[in-house]
Amino acid sequence: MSYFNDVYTGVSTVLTGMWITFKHLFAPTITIQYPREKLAMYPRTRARLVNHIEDCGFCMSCARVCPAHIFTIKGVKMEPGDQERIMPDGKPKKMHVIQFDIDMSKCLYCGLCVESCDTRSLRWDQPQELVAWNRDEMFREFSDFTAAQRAELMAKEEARKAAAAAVKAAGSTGVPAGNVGGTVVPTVKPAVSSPQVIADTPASPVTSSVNEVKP
Amino acid sequence: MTFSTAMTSLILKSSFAIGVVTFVSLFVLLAIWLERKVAGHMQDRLGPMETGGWHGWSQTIADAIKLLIKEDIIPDAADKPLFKLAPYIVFAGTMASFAVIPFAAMLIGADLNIGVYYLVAVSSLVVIGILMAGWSSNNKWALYGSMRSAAQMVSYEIPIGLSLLVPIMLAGSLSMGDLVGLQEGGMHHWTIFSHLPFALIAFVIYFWASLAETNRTPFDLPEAESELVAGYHVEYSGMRFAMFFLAEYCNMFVVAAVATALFLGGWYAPIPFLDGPDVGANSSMLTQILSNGIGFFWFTFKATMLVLVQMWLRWTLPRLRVDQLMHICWKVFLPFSFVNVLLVSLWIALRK
Amino acid sequence: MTTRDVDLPVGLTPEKWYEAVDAIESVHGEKMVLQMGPQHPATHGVLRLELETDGELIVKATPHIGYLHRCFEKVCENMTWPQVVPYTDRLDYCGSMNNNLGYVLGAEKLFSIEVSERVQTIRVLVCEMNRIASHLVAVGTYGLDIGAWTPFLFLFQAREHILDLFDELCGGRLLYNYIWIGGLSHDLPDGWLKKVRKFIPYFEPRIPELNSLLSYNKIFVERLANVAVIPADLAIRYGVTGPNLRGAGVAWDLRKAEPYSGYETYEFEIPVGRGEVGTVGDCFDRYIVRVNEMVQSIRIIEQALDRLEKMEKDDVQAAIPKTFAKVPIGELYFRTEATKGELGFYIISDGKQKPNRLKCRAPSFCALSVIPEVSPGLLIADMVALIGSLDVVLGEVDR
Amino acid sequence: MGIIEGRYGPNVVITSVDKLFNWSRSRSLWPITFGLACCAIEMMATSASRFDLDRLGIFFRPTPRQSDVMLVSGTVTVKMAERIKRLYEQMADPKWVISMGSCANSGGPYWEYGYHVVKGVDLIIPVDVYIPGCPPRPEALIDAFIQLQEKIERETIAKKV
Repeated sequence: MSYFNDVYTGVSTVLTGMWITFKHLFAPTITIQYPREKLAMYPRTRARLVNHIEDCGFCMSCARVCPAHIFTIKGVKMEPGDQERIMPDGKPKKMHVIQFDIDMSKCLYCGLCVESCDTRSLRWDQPQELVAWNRDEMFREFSDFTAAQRAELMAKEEARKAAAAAVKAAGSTGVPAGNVGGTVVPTVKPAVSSPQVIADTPASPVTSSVNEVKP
Repeated sequence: MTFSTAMTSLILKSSFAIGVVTFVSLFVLLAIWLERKVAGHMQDRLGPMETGGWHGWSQTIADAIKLLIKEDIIPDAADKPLFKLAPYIVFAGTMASFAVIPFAAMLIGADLNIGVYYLVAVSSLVVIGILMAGWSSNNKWALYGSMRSAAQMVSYEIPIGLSLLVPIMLAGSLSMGDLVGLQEGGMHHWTIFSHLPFALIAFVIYFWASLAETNRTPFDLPEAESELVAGYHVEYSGMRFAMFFLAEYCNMFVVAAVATALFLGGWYAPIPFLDGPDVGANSSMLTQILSNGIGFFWFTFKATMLVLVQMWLRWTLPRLRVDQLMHICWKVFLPFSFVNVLLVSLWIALRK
Repeated sequence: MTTRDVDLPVGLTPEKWYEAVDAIESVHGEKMVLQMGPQHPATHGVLRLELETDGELIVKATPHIGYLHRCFEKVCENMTWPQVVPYTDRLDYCGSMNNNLGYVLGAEKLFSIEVSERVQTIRVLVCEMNRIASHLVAVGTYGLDIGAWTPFLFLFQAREHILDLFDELCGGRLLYNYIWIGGLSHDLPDGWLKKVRKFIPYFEPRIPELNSLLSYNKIFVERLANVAVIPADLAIRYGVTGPNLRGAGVAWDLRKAEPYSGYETYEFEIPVGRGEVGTVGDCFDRYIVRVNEMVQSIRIIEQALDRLEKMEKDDVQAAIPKTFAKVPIGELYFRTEATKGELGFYIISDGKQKPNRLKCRAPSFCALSVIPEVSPGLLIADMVALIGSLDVVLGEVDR
Repeated sequence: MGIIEGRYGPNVVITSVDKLFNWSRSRSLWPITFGLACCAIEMMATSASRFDLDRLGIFFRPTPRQSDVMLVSGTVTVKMAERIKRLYEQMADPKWVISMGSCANSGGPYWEYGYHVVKGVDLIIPVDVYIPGCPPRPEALIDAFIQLQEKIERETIAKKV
């Protein structure tokens, strides 16, 4: 008897399933025809990082919280004559951000940097087309300084540094302030075979006026 | 027979063959596109949309051209002659079945007096091709696929044969033309309805067993994607894979056509009113063409409907396991069809 | 021990016995070794199974792992305490919220942080939604393994709704980093709770539909019933937890047994395998437990919604420490019921900014280790059913 | 296309054949079912009803022999790298590679301390398109396919691309 019961349940459940799929055959489709129809993106969606550089105060908090160290930031102290700007958090801008690079190819889209940004200069952008043809395209540069301006500012900074060091050396025979950067960090590293010595994120905020975080 | 009549007959036959091949290729292109559309809409999505104009109609054409121009890989460790031969055997076995498919009263390649027998015999050829493909690929997954396929097809030949026996017994002929010709005159004359319930049971068993014959879900074990990667054609690429693909869809049409011819009234319309004009010995050419054209339409329409049901089942059901496949064949289909044949023969004897 | 050393059955001469053994061994002598994976549609990622087969029958199965070893534990030793959270997302990527919660609760215990009731309720809400999303993937891909395409696509529609809600909540569709030590990354957006409320009537009819389309389909039942039975004692011996253990008939759920984050105040049942169509602990029981758990999760979501709608809005980040300067020294183990089972974090702190050691006890790893025990005697098709029913996520196994 | 390659400049036959070939190749991109990690779940979501890759003629084939595109969706570990290379070599020409997500692009979150993670799949196999994201959204994946189609349409059989 169970044999006929099995045959019956077999046939009936197959027919039930067919009825369900048949109903769906005439149900409206839910497909979004992407290039022609686009979904609205939510404001919190993490699709791409964007830095509004004029609001960036070189606080380095993003670089400090980033687990993957994707930021390369360099800043130079503003000269008294430089343009004054009041930041969204009410304090005046003190630093020129001469380099602010984000390597989106390494980003893990956790959003810690955006949440930590006090001036809200670092934000999420919601583009839907993100395709890149090589790794360099995912490397985003935000600083609005040209290379020449950057070199000039760096030179000025170096000179000021040297003068300060000379004064210091004249005063007491101390060690010159180290960690003076000036090297340009290569954009993409073929880091696979050789293990690299990687500088840790600075535990304390800016110690010298020119600071650099290696990615 | 003079030389000229022989030549005319040869030309007629070969042009018919070319016509059939063209029709089959077109049908396969359409069927693959249709399958993707049907699957899409059953799953609340759209299926191909972007290729070609209306609803991606040229999707399969693009697929076919791409497969033609793709690199043809023959693995180093493969048994090369067999590997090259296998797709042709599968394809040829399938195409040979079309010789006896009665598309319309006069559109039948060869109305053999053993038409059904020929069909069953020729369609078994496919097994050999699949076995060759699986063995020569020198791939364990392919071997499993072909072994499953051989076991499955050989087993399912029996219920298929037995259920085909029912209309043959009722008609008393093995010729396809005769089998269809006896079903003239509306739906109630179709075998499936005229001899209830035997023919209906035979039809259901035939249809299910034919799914196994064509490796369709729920019997698609030889190419079970989640178990055997791609089964017997796992090592085939490009053109050779396309031939397997083509053969599968051709096979779908063949089994649907056989079901149409033997059970569903072949080229006759459901109501006699919709049939083409009667053709006598001295009818004009135009009447003949019209009559056969309408017959052809009804035949393909019914067969396509059955193909659609095959697709519907595929996108509804999960896949069986090997032992259950055998269980269904030997313990469900076989006893049912045996009893059916027995009852039909008793009934025929009593009716006399 | 060879076959020749056994005591002979009564009434058999040694010669006849040897003859029979030789006959059997000549047929079953050669075994075929089959490499299933790392690229195989049924291995749910990059698992490699070395199958020793006799025809379609599996004699021995050995799982090989490590194809997705992402050095989670070593990476965490180089991360500050809050930076670990995004990496926990990537353990079991189908149920990220639950992973976040497990680590965060452990860290909160270490730092002795108390979060407000509202934060706790939101955490429960999102975790249960994520549990549904994870089970939808498990159930859907299981249908795919068995050969049914359509249920997978139906279930993913429902999952898209949940992902959309998460996208609006925290900006991530799959990996969220939403639950932080001491709070949450964002407060609820306006009108979000109403959208969750709307999701419930949408989702509830999906489950009967799934049951009649797939769960109780005769072919599906036949494929799963009595296949790869994991009895309760075996499951406990191997440390199998979560739906796989409950499928074996053991009503063990950390949400009831060791409630955390206020789970003790919610009403829900623990679905267990009852051997509905076969033996207790077979593939079908493990499958149907997941389906029933989704129903229970809906119940929890409804209760959490009721509470959240009545609560006053507060600052979800109030309890987040401004700096993690004072780190207590010590070690602790904290376990939660993640989507796949008991997810435990063993944290050793030596008072530094970074964990000294962070060991993750992954439920999928234990589930995977049962495979060699239960697989002999299965067919290849059953093996696929077994892997799917265990619902292993390789990100968690290899870490 | 070894006979034609590099022998003829663009002419009327070559360009029209190019047009047909490129059309068919770009409209029928069959990726290999090959999920590695988190991105594979998004890949599945993209092929599901809401975004429906089948719309573009893309459907997944389980075997590398029959596929045209390799979607590297997830973290590539050292142990997996040789398998990926082998799978790529098993694919029939012409073939393309899409690198999906941060892990495949450059090692992503694991580039620094992940001692067992390959720092970018392009160190093993040539990559045509990169999609940043962790995991990328379905829209980004579909866009990558569209961009790849456009790239294929610029190819020609007359010279090596």
